Amino acid sequence: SSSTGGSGGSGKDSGNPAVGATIYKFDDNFMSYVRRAMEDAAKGNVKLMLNDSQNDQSKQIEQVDTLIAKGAKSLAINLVDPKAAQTIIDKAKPKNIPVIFFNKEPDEKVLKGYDKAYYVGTTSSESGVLQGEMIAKAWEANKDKWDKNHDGKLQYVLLKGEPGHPDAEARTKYAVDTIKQKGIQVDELAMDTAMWDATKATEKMDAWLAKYSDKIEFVIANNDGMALGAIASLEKAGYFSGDKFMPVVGVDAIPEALEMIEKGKMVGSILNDAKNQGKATVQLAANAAKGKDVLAGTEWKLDDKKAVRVPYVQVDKTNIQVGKDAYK
Amino acid sequence: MATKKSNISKWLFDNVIYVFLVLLVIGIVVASPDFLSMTNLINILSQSSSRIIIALGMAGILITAGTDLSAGRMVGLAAVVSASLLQASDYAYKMYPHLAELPLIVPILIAMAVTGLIGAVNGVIVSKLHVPPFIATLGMMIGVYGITSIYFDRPPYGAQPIGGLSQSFTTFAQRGIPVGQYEIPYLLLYAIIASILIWVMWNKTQLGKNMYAIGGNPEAAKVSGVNVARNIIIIYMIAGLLYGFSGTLEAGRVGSATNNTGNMYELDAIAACVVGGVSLSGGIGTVPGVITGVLIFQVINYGLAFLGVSPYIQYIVKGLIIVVAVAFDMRKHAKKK
Amino acid sequence: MATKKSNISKWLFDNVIYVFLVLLVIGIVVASPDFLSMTNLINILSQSSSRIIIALGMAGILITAGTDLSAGRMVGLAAVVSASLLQASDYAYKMYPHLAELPLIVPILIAMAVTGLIGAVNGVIVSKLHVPPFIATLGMMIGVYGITSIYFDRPPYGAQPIGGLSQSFTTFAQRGIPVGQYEIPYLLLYAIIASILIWVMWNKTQLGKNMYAIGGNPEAAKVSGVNVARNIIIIYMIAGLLYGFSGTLEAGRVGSATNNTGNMYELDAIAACVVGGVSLSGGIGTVPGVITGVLIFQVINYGLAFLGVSPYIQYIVKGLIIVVAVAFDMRKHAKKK
Amino acid sequence: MSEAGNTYLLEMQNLTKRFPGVVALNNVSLKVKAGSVHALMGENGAGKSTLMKCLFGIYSMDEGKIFFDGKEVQFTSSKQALENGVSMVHQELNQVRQQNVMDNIWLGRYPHKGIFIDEKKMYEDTKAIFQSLDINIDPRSKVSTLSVSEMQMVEIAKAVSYHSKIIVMDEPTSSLTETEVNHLFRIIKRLQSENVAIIYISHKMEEILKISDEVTIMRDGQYITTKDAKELTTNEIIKLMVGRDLSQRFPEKINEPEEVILKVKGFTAETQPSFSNVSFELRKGEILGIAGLVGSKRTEVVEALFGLRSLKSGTIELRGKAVKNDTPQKAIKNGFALVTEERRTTGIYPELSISFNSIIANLKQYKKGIFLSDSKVHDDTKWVIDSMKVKTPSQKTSIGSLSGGNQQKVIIGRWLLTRPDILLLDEPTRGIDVGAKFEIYQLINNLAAEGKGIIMISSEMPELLGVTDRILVMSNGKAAGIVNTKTTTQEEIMRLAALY
Ligand SMILES: Nc1ncnc2c1ncn2[C@@H]1O[C@H](COP(=O)(O)OP(=O)(O)OP(=O)(O)O)[C@@H](O)[C@H]1O
Ligand SMILES: Nc1ncnc2c1ncn2[C@@H]1O[C@H](COP(=O)(O)OP(=O)(O)OP(=O)(O)O)[C@@H](O)[C@H]1O
Ligand SMILES: [Mg+2]
Ligand SMILES: [Mg+2]
Repeated sequence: SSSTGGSGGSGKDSGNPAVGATIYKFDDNFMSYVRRAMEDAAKGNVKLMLNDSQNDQSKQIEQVDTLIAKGAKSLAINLVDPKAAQTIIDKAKPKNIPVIFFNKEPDEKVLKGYDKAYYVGTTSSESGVLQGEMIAKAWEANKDKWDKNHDGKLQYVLLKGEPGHPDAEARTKYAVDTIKQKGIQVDELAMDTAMWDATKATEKMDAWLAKYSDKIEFVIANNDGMALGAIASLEKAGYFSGDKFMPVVGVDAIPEALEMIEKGKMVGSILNDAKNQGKATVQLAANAAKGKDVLAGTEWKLDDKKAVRVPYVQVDKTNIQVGKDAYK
Repeated sequence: MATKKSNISKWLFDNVIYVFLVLLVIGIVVASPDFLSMTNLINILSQSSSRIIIALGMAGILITAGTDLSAGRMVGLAAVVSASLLQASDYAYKMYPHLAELPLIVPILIAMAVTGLIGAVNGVIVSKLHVPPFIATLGMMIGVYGITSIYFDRPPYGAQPIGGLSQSFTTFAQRGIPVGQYEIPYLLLYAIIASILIWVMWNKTQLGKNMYAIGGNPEAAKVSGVNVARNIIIIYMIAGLLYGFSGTLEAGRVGSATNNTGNMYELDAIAACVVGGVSLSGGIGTVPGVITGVLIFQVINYGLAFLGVSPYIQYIVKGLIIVVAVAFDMRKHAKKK
Repeated sequence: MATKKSNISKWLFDNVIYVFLVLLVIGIVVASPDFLSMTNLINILSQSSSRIIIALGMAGILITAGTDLSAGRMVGLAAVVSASLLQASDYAYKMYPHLAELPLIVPILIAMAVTGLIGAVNGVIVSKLHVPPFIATLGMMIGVYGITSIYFDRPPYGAQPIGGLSQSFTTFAQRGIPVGQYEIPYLLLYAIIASILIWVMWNKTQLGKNMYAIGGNPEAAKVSGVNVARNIIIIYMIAGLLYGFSGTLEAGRVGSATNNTGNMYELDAIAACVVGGVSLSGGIGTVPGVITGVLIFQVINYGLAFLGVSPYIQYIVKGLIIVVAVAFDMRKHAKKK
Repeated sequence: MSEAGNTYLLEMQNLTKRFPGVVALNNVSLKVKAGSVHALMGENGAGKSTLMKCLFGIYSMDEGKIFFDGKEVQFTSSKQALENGVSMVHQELNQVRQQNVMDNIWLGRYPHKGIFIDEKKMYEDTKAIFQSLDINIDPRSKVSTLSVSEMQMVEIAKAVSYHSKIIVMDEPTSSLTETEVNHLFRIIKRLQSENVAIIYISHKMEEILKISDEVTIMRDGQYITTKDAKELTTNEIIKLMVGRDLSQRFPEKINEPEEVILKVKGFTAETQPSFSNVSFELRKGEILGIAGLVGSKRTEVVEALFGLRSLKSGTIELRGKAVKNDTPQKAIKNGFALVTEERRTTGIYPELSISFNSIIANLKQYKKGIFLSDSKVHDDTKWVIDSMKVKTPSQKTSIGSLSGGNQQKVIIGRWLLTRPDILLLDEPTRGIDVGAKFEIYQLINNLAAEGKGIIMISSEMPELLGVTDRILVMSNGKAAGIVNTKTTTQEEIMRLAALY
């Protein structure tokens, strides 16, 4: 891939300025698209030095040291741990290097504390809120079929990502809160972490199905990977054939999930706009590296939190094409 | 009388680990009587199946006083390779858009050949370059992850789970033989077949005896004319083949694969082996022990989730049970002579 | 003449690992001459510092023929505990909103006391209950993660990274002593002090000799009048203290902590020890060796990133280098015959 | 002897083998005739085992040639050696303890039936071999449950079972009792009649002249001479080995037993079958021997005395005061020291230095505050090396690379450093050469003369008779009697040993 600054390249000697970037986890399925969009946007514009932080914040801090030592003119940082933003700014500020955080939002106060720091991405809670809205909408529309025990309450099980991971925490909290806000009563039958992992999700689902069988009315997953794992378990238990059905939702709208949505095995997912997030990040970082105004020559606007917002999109059967276009 | 009693207690002592498994199940049933169902039994057995296959490969290596940290990553590689070659022909996001649907056996054999080869390389590094197994397989673990990631994270779709597996593949891993209202999962059959083959290998063939000898006293094996290097290479290779097969099962079972499939399975496998009585210093281990070790872990995992224990508490309880299980088992060695 | 030459080659043979580190640096410099800078040196050393402290704790345990899988999770617990007690008084999302800003040393000691205690428990499980170290510390690793998560995921803010650390804390871990235009990081000083203390302990005290004896031949140690259990408990406890200190450094260095801090550090630490010549079967290991092992890993990590090698390729190269480093080191044993 | 007497089955010519810091073999030659027993003699560290390991493909020689059965050979693995008609009984027992006896015997050459191992044939063949050699061990018993001597008999049976043209026996009798030694000699005679050549290494002088046809003597890695056994006497051999006269085998006794310092009463082990109701007394300045057949639980008694085994009942009285030796720490504190029988498993730290191995039981003596004094450590190590005459390149050398006998000397030195009042020695001269033995006897004597109490287990009758003051004879876990060395006879001891 084109991720390197070239062997021996320090970024000082060639025409394009060097932008140092860290991705919180290279093989995260969403981030891999952001990465591609970044690589595309960087072509002929800046020299992009990409690093894989392997889901380890201290590794990322070290990579920032390396990038600064290599002469990065600006930094594009996808934090592992949003609270570590201050430490990164502390490293960049003395050298007067601008920092564009993306995808994981730092505290507003931290961002405001350095005039050359910006954020590109969504609001962390938004995916949860949108997922909650989607669940509520689907529930209201299919209540007669899906409320199996006809008690008017939604009995759900929830597959959580890695505990303590900001996305896992936000999605879990806001999805359920939003459903409740919409006036729907809920019962949580079970909630357990499957660590973002499809296999673990299958196995948790096996146990829950054995325990609750027909009492489960909804499966909420923090990401599509776990949703797919749950679907594998549901299929094994005879769901999705005949009239046995279970609504499942995820987040990320990965291709496999789109396929499931089309086949009617999944209610929907939440698409994070990877292309625009990646593009905006590089555009801001490139401008910063060149010493220009960060928004110069772009379509983006900053909100009052020094952030460029790239919204999430709900994807279900009705607008599946939106999801598919994201993978064109 | 006295001797009869002491015979029973001796038997209990020697088989503490089986007793522990039974006690564990009883404990969960007491906490939640509806745990006692055919569905749960089938679930636990089928979840244990691919782990048993991995653990048997690992156990062979442990018995030679080796270790294999690359097991989980090999499972992942095999899962990714087999899944990529077994996507349904009508699936929109195929890794190889123009690949026809292959007969099931071909991708499985390819995946196994790849991991078998990697296993053999592990064996060569250990036996010919004299690199300690921990380091040899640590290097391999890191390297294989890189290879899997490169294979996985490619155009056209990048780092996306490889899904849309063909019907034949998912049937192979998810279905079973109908018996009354239940299905005996194929997975369980594969595990049983693998266990029998491995049992025969360990107990009835020269390779097996050599394996115990190499782990028990490598010097003795050498001066008795055993070709230590060759045996070690074969044993690591067999482990690789088993991981590879298990990797294809993982892909089929879950219906998709990523470069993170199998992550850390080696730790589970080693732990299950040790709980099942395999000695990390080599020379000791049995097939039933390994199977029991895996079952104990799976009963804990499944049981805690079934009981609805909160996730954080699950960790604490699981940690505790593991230590207690082995502490009991160790009492037979502990007594001062 | 001949003997002089053979003396040099013997020296090279015995010190292959130091030679390897030098060759590695030379290799990177050849690929990218601007690697040779004071900044890079300081970066690498300060990045190695907290890892050296962990590795020294681990090495002591390895020398007793033990192992410690719970090291990384203990680092995480110490990071979370110390961070929660050291949030700046004006920070909005404090875990303890009414807690006054404590003097730096108090939270550090509290964190170390906690991990020291856990280490001692590890030691008790290993030496008194005779649970193999692998299993004892695996159980502890899982359990400590549960405990850390429960502590971490609490009202008022739930599972949020613990940030907003006080100025004194971040200074303690992020700053250094100005020397000319550079800063010698405090981290490095802590690592140097820890190394000296551990060197003295290993080489100049009864505890150190006992440690080697227990690892070298536990049966003989018992006969030689070594109180095996007590010494093992102390050595696991010292390791716990070191992990705890290192955990506070991690929190301060990163500026925040989560329940995931320190995940898998044990594997890095064990690998660095083995590359640095510590024997996993016990009885062998030196402080300079351990430090060199950590430096080799850190030079590889830093160097590959500095060279701009693509991340997936980095894995492959890293795996390869580890194996090659140890394969060279092993030639000194292999040649004996 | 056979008419092939003038052609040699094995010729090793001018072998040289170097280890880091040591020239283990310097231009050594050895010629062995078919059907003969060729004794290889030399002090500890003379290079006997190394020479044999070069033959057997364990070490590769640096220089020299080997001719075997008319062809030049250089085996690169033991497998090759075995396949070409050379087998070996190793000095250090080399067995897979977790497996059973027949697995060990057939290791590396299991009988097959298709791809499977033919367990039945294995069992029957093992039985047949044992029968022909008159060995009474169940082929299915686990090696770890055998006594050391049984293990050694299994090793011998294994070496014989290869039907080799030459069998190397490196100290085969180190753990055997007299009956078993005679048994081995019968086996050797039979092999000889089948035209098999034996290379026989031993430090037991009586055996050498009894069994061997020719004797080759080595000293310090050098070849000294080869002679017809008939032309030699024990004293001549010793003289050639050590390079000087050694007129006596045992030093003159100079110790004077005084008042009783140790009373052991009613010692009974917790786990039976083991020793029961063993009582004895030890005087200050006395050397008390313990005799008995293998398996008579002599070892277990001293281990219990040292806190390594649990007692069901029994008391220890030290200078009139009751003491409890629950753990070795307490035993050491009470002034006991134990040189164990199995050097490899409970004695040495193989990877660690001689210095470490010397001082490990005595660390408290080197403490200066919380630190250990390097100079004291150095001095004491030097004392061990000098006074025990340990042959080593340096203090830092790892003990594992020393010859077996030298390792043993370091271990004895280790315990002498603790200045014990009561010294327990379990087969202290096993594998030690005559010269060094004399030195150790002298040492024991001197220690006794200084007022220490010494208990010495030995399976060598002459040694017991030559060194001790009284002898406790054990039989089947019980004390069969205590005899006065001056007045007793070998026959009386044998009778007592077979009492129960
Ligand atoms: N693997 C080794 N590494 C280094 N030195 C060795 C090694 N093996 C043997 N030596 C050295 O070679 C010399 C000869 O040892 P060897 O074991 O052959 O003696 P030996 O005659 O068999 O003595 P013993 O009667 O005590 O068994 C000794 O000085 C020993 O320290
Ligand atoms: N059944 C057994 N299982 C395990 N170890 C055994 C067994 N029998 C004997 N041993 C070991 O062998 C050693 C010698 O055993 P024992 O005390 O019976 O003989 P002994 O009379 O001391 O003979 P010797 O002094 O010649 O060895 C002991 O260290 C003991 O631990
Ligand atoms: Mg309902
Ligand atoms: Mg020898």
